[in-house]
Amino acid sequence: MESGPGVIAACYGAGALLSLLLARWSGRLALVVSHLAAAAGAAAGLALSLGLLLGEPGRTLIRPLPNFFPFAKLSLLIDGLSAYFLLVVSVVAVAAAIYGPAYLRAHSPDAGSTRQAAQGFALNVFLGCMAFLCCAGDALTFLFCWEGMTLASYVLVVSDDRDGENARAGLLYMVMAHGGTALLLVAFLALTERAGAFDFAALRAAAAGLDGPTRTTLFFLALGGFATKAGVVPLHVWLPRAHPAAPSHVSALMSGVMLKVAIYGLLRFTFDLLAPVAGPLPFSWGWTVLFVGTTSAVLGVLYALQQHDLKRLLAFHSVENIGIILIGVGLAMILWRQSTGGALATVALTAALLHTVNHAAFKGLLFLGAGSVLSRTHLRNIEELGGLARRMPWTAGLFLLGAVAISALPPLNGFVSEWLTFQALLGGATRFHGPAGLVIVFSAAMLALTGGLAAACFAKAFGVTFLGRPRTSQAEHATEAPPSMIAGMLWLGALCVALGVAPGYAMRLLDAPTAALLHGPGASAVVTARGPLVLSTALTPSGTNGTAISMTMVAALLIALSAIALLLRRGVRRAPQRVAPTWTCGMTPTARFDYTATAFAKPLRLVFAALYHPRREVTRETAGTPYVVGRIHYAGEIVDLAETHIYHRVEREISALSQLIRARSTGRIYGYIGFVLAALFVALLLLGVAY
Amino acid sequence: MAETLLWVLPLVPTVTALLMLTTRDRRVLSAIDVAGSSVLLALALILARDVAAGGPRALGVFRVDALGLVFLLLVVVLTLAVSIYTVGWLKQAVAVGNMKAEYLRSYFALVHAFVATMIVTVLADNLGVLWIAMEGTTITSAVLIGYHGHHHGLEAAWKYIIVTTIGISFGLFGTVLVYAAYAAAAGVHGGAGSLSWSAIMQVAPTLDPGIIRIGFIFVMVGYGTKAGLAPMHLWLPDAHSQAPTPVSALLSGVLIKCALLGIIRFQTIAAAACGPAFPARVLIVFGLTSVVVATPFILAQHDIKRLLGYHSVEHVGIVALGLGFGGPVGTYGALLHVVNHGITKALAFFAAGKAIARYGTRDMRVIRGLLAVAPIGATLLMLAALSLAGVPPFSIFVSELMVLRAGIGHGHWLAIAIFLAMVVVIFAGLLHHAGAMVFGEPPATASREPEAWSPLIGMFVLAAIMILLGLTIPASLDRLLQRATEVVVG
Amino acid sequence: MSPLSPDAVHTVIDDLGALLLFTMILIVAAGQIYRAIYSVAAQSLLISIAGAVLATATGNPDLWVIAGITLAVKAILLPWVLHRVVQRMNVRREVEPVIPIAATLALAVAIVVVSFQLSASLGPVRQAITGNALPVGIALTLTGVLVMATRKTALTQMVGLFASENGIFFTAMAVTQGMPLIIEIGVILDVILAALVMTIMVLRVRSTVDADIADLDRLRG
Amino acid sequence: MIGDRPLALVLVEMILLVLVGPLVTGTIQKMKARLQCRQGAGVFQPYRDLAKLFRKGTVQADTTSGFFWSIPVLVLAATVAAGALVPVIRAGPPAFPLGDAVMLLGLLALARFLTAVGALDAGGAFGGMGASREMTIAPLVEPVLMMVVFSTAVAAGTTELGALAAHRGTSWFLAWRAADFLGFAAMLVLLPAETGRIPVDNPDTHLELTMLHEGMLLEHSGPGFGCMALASHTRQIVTLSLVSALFFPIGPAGGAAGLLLGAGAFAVKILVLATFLALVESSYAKLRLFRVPQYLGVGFVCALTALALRIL
Repeated sequence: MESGPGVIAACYGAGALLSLLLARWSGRLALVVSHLAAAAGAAAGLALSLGLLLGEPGRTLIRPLPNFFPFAKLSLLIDGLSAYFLLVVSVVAVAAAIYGPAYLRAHSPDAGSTRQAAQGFALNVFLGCMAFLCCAGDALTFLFCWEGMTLASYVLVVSDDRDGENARAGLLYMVMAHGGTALLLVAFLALTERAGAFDFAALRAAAAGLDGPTRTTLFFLALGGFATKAGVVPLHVWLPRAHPAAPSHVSALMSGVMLKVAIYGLLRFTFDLLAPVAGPLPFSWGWTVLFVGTTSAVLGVLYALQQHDLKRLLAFHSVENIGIILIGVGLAMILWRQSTGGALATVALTAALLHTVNHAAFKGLLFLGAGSVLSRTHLRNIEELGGLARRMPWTAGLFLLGAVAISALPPLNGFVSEWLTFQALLGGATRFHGPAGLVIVFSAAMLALTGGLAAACFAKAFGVTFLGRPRTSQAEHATEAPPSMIAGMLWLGALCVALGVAPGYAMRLLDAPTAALLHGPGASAVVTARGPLVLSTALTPSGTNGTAISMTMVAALLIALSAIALLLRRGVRRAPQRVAPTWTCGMTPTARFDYTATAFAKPLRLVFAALYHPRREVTRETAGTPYVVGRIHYAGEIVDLAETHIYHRVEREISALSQLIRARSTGRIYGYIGFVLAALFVALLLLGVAY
Repeated sequence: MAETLLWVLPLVPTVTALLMLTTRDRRVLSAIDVAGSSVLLALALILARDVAAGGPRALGVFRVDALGLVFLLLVVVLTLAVSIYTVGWLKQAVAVGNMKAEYLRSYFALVHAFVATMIVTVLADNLGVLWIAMEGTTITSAVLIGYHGHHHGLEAAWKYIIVTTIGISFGLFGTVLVYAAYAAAAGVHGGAGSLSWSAIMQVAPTLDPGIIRIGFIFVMVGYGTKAGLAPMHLWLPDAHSQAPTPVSALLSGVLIKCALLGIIRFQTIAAAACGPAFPARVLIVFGLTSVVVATPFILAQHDIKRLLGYHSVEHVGIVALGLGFGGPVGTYGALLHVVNHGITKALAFFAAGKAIARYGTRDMRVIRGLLAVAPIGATLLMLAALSLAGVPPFSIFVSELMVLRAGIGHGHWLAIAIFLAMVVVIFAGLLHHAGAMVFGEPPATASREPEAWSPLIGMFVLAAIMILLGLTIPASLDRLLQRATEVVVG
Repeated sequence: MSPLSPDAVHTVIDDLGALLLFTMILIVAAGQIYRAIYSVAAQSLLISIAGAVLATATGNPDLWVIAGITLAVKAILLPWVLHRVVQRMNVRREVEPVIPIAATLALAVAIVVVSFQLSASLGPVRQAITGNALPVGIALTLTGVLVMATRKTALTQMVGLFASENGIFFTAMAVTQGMPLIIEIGVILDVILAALVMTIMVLRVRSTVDADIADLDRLRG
Repeated sequence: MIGDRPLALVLVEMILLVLVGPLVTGTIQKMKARLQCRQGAGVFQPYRDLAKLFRKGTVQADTTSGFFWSIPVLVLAATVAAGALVPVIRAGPPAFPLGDAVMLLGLLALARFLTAVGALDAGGAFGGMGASREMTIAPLVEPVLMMVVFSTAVAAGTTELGALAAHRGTSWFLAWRAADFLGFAAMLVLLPAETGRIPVDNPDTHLELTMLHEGMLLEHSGPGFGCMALASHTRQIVTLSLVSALFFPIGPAGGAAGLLLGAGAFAVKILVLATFLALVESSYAKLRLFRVPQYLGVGFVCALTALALRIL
């Protein structure tokens, strides 16, 4: 375990270098080798994190790093929280590394070796940066990995460029990320300059001396920075553009893992570094996080619902799920009291952390599934797909599994974490009377709305993509993805099932991070107090009453009932089975009878019209007389409020202002001289005399 | 040994320049060019070792301390990189007809004369000599800017020479005032005193603060004009865009840094005489103005070399901010930024020059899909752009981080807020331009010939330094910068 | 040791300063380029006189040298070159102001006022400085640049530049009683060189595109 | 915390619900018929229909995938499993925890999700339309349901239905407060939506203008359709049981007498709610689809007010 970080670094480093070296001979070889190295690195990460999480409690691995910069001591510090997020990173990384080579070959067979080398290189750097970001023991390592992660993912986003669209997506991504980093820089440097050192222990000590307003200012700076990366509404606009643009296994990593790294940063910065030594966290922190989390959850899923680009739809769902995680985090912040330990805060944090890994698993799975479809059909618009379940049964089945999981339906993992979130919300509602309690309950209602909308969205996404008839020839001639891609998906699918059916066993992994952050009882002491088969929470202040469920028992019940229902389904007697065309009121059914995604989502589009500002344009081509219609063109779009009202406006204003200023410059030399003279004159007047 | 080197160093490029007047053969000229630059680098490294071992050396009006050494090393390293780059660049330029074969020797001679004046600037201990050398750089580089001979070049050269001459005449005025204060404090009359910086520094705390204040403002505006600080920067994008690419690299990479060295010398005097707060405030005001003023012009720019020129304005502003935030951290960061920006900006100009040659235009709306026609050059351009924008693991991030640290450490919150906002906007603009150039479909007019080796070598060297300095600060460089910082902040 | 008492030197320098300001006003007000050239020549002459006076007063031989060089170069050589160029180029003799000459004069007055105000704020140091040399020097320097900033033709700009340099020279002589000789000589050489390069450029542009180099404005934004 | 309801009792209750489910549908149909002055079919007609369906053969659409066959199985299993989570004849938490109200809603949502997916499989416009509308209504119902559940759960500190029922106790009719009335009102508004009845849905027709739930079942036939129908019946009675567990439960009483009392009380409660549904169905017209959000908004406001009263 001591050598764990070294092994991880060696694997990713070797992968990156070999990718560059081998590409001179063969791009394919470089691709395979780099992905193998990434898989090895991920496996090492898995081993290290599991070792730490399951080993003796409270163990922290501290490794000094070489002194790259004379002004800062660099180190790695792997405690429970780090190990947990390292686990999240590694879990998806394993799947992505297995899935990647076959995907890239199938998706872009004409890729040159330069591109393949860049992709292999960037993937390893990306994974390495994420892994070591979680293990960073000082602010500088943290920031370096943070930016390295951004840069590597940017390279991956633009690596697959066809029409310049990806470059634009990448640009938006980088700019937003840079803005976020600027905020983080200020937040971290304010601490480092106070501490005179970069390591987290010193920062913690420095933060202890902060006064309230400064502390809160720093928190909001950090929240802004991390929220940008996490894609929280209204800072999310880059996310649905950048994530789909990357190769699908990278999308899985970006959506499934990279956003979580931002959550890690937020937890680390808030609970570990910035939290006041005594007393609760300031009032404004948790409520803000709860509010932005709820907003993100609802708006994320609402926008997802109207997307017809499969990967974009999934990306918007990441906004939603980050919102759900932030609800848990916000609740933990609200409920945490150092004195009482706060079993309820533990429930909330457990919910957030569990949802982190859950979302990583099912969102990874869904992106990989979307990637399989993409690599076989080269289509991302679900209106052009259809009927793939018969042609790609494995992909379809696994996608359905992911869809059920992400819709927070039992008995899969998404439900477990949402259940915990609900319980934490309920507990919060019982503690806070007055408007605060109402806000919490409202948040719970919104969470329920989110779950329902997610189910609607995935009924649409799965149904239109995989069911019915194929609408294009690409969809019609699709074939099942190769085994290595299926294997990558299977790994994540199995995780979804395992975490759903037996979540109690995973609670031990959450012990270390929750105990480390909240200085209270660990997750398993609270949530699985009644044994690993039962999840329970003690919600009343006295701790007597509580809610308990058993995912395992429900799953067993479902299986038993399914067996019985299967008997019923077969019928009382062996009656004949007949195959006939679908009933379409007597007409011959074609693909045009299939309900489209646009039509499917239309009722909700109208219900939530205030948030969508839907626009539609219908043009008729008539044959001479208005009564004979030849063709009808329909175009509809919805508007992302944040995008149009904030970003486009700001962008327009800034570039208009720049054009104006630029147009003002005459290029006349006397103007140049005048400015020099004026500068001297003003400087003399202001600085020379006034002093 | 080291003292001799102080004389030899400026002499080497002078001799090379004279030597070049004897031949017209492009190959021979290039060989002399590279050889001369290599000798220069070797000698500078020897000097650096000596100084590291034995402290500052002085001889007559020349003196080298750690501060000067930082700038000296930057000059010689970039000179060598430019020489290597020029080999292939020139071949292409002559083939296209951008450079006339018969005038090549005067071009080379002027470049080396230019380098010689810059080396004198860096090594000068005497503030008068500093001024003379600074004006010398103006004259030599003005001729180089107008070298192409078309009226755009002449216009740029005219603006350059007029505006910077005004600027440094203000610098001279400031120098005169400082000398007056020195003469008054030291009790010397007339020309009996010397303008030696080290001598002035010895009595600096006793100098009259009032007159030093006015003197420093004159110097700040004067040498600031030469350094490209806003609002005196207007000549800079004109000049940097019209000069031949290697000269642009030298102008942006080193020349404006030499002017900064002048400012730093006077800053130390002013800080000793009036307390550090006064020069700090002046520097922050001008630094912030530069960063803000450069922003709209970077966003709404179509000419790639003007873009890089405006970018130099921004970065000079950052250096000024670092010096203004002050303290060991800020000064260290500013000096590191001088090095980092020099290296990176030269790389950016090199890569841009290759792109311009390929597309036959500086208009970024035409330069499209560079990645498809010249993958290595495009990658280097993108790396340079990212580095200029302040992304790790490239060097500029580290120095900007130091500047930020100093600003935050000293509580300049407003300045930090404005600075960061502008940096993000500039980042957006720069990446927008770079992305548009690198990605997409190249036009049919783009030249698809294979990439020449010598410019690539020059660029690789710089890129390697850029990335290395982004990942670590070597102990030797750190020691040098530490000492240089001590020279400035004591 | 000196034939002149310090008070007398002060008086002489102050008077010369007033005359210098007068020539400066002439330069600003000059409607024709020849007048501006003659004014700057006169100004240089006054400065070399000031050098001579100071040399007598302090007994510093360097100042004699400087006064001589100034006389030769700035009062005779450069005006002559400018004169020749104007003749050869056969350009319009009017200076082309950017803003009305009256406005320029008003600005010049403002500069003078501020210069005096600025040096008045210095307090004790003024004791060490010869009379009103410092405010006059500042005013001359700034007004010279003001002329450059408000004229459209290259030659008037060069005139403004020389006037500005004159201000610096005057300050250097009067305030410090002479900079080290070697520096002064270097400065003058630089000025000559710069003037040479500028003249070549002006002629070159005039011969190729038949335009005034200072009137080019294709590079902008 | 050891519960009061042994696992065997929970299973018996679940089976009871499945068995009684069709009867409730039959009763409602009969009552509707009488209200409309018709004779109507007997109350056991749903059993006869089911028996017929399970004996018939199937006609399967040629475009369907392998999922289609298993959809009825999973839907039925999920719905019946939800039945195991409501207390029927005795209050109190189960001896071994299974699930709570959130889990119950989750299982019902799972069944609905799978039904919608199955409806899209055949590739016909009817299934798609039904699925689309069903998935439009459901997300709007769920938050209100959750708020209703919360309005009682906040007082008890748990979402476990048995425990909630026990917390309300036997003397619930004395302890009802304003919040309970409003919560119950919200629940009554939701009931037609959740059971697929007028004014939200019309269970009796397959006309495309009205159909939600029935449209989704169009391509199912034979035993598969039987499973779906049985699931619908079960879902209805589970929803009614949820209402009774939340608002008028019967307290924990030991012994056979207690069980009998509980069973009797259960029968009465379901009958009352069924009568309510029948009355509503007979006296209201089906709403336009885009009026439904407004209709549900009434429930939302009631639930929110109930919560506010509870918390403030």
